[in-house]
Amino acid sequence: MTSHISATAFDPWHAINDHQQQSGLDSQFGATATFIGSMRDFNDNTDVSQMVLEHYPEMTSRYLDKLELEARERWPLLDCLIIHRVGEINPADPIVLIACWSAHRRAALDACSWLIEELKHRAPFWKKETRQDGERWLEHNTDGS
Amino acid sequence: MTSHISATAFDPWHAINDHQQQSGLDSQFGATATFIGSMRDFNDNTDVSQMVLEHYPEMTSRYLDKLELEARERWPLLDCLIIHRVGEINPADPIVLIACWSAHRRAALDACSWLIEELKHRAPFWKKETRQDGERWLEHNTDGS
Amino acid sequence: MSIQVKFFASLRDKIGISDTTVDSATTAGEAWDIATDKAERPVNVLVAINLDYAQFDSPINDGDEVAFFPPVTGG
Amino acid sequence: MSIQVKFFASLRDKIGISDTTVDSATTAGEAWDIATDKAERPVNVLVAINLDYAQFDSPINDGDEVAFFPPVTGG
Repeated sequence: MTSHISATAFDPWHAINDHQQQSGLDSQFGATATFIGSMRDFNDNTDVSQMVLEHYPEMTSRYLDKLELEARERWPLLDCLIIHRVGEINPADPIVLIACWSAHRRAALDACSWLIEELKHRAPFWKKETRQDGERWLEHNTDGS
Repeated sequence: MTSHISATAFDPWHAINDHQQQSGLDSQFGATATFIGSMRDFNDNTDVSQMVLEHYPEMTSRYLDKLELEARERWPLLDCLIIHRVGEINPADPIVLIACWSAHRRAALDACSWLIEELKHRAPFWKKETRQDGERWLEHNTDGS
Repeated sequence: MSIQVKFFASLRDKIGISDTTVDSATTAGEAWDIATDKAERPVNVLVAINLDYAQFDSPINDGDEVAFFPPVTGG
Repeated sequence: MSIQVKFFASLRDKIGISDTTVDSATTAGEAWDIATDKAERPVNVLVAINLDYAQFDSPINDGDEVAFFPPVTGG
């Protein structure tokens, strides 16, 4: 189980693969579910050229760990990885990565889906978009649809 | 949108990354959800040393395409990738890969979860396990839990 | 008239036939009976006609491909 | 007594303070009033005491860290 904050761009597939290699759980897990949230260059009908992701460092670390722990209590997970970007983010950059490993599929799928919803509602991160008409803090998260 | 059958081992993260690079959809999608099903060396309290995956080739291709099409009708997906192994499979080998890309998270997550369930119930694949006491066809799929 | 009949996985092993042709049959069930010499049908056997799921009483036509197989276990 | 008070994101920009210390306060709301000179509280502002979500009327103690921020928008 690992969660961390990344101040620089990361390759999600590389990160997942690395984590999986190091876990030594090969042939124990039958299911891996992942979610990657990445930056779009378009929001609310407006082009977005860059984004700054601010956070409350001590509290985010604490909340990512807390979310992992809660997920493990709810589902029989073998492993879990959460990475979240902060700082200056460019279009197409991954912002958040969640990966869950379990013996059978429902645990990994349900935990992954739950983790991204909880993270979006509870972890103290804030996005500021740079648009043609200036910078703008996002006021609330989308409902996912 | 692509689905294919693979008679040889594949690296799921590499396959997803390749597909994503070639899609040209960077910075359009904000969400990527994936599911990987892989072979465990243990089932029903017994060690499993190998597995053979048989299929009904014309019908599997047809059903994977059909599932993708149905998923696209139900959710606003930007892209979708399905890969399924057949033939001789070793512990830790990926068996199935599902990846869904969408603008917002719920479409990708829900489509991914739906696709693996539908595939498990409808696509004509059959697993035969090799155990210490011989070969054995699996009689039914697990319910996921 | 020529109907191609296929059996897969454990059902093929049990029936002992992978692929055969029957000359006349009006339903999938009739094709089963002719191809297997009226072997008992396992309760959970699935039927496909021309690559789509069907029933034992579904009609078949000249040139059709009828397949019988056990519950699927992929994924 | 020393309470550390932090403001984040759009709320920090609005209030114009990132980090300050107040000498006495018994609740998070009192810490807000002292730190901001009784600025109006935006309706949806969130409160954390020692890195856990709390309420404006939650009690605070010497050495606590109180943070105020807008709805979170990460992920």
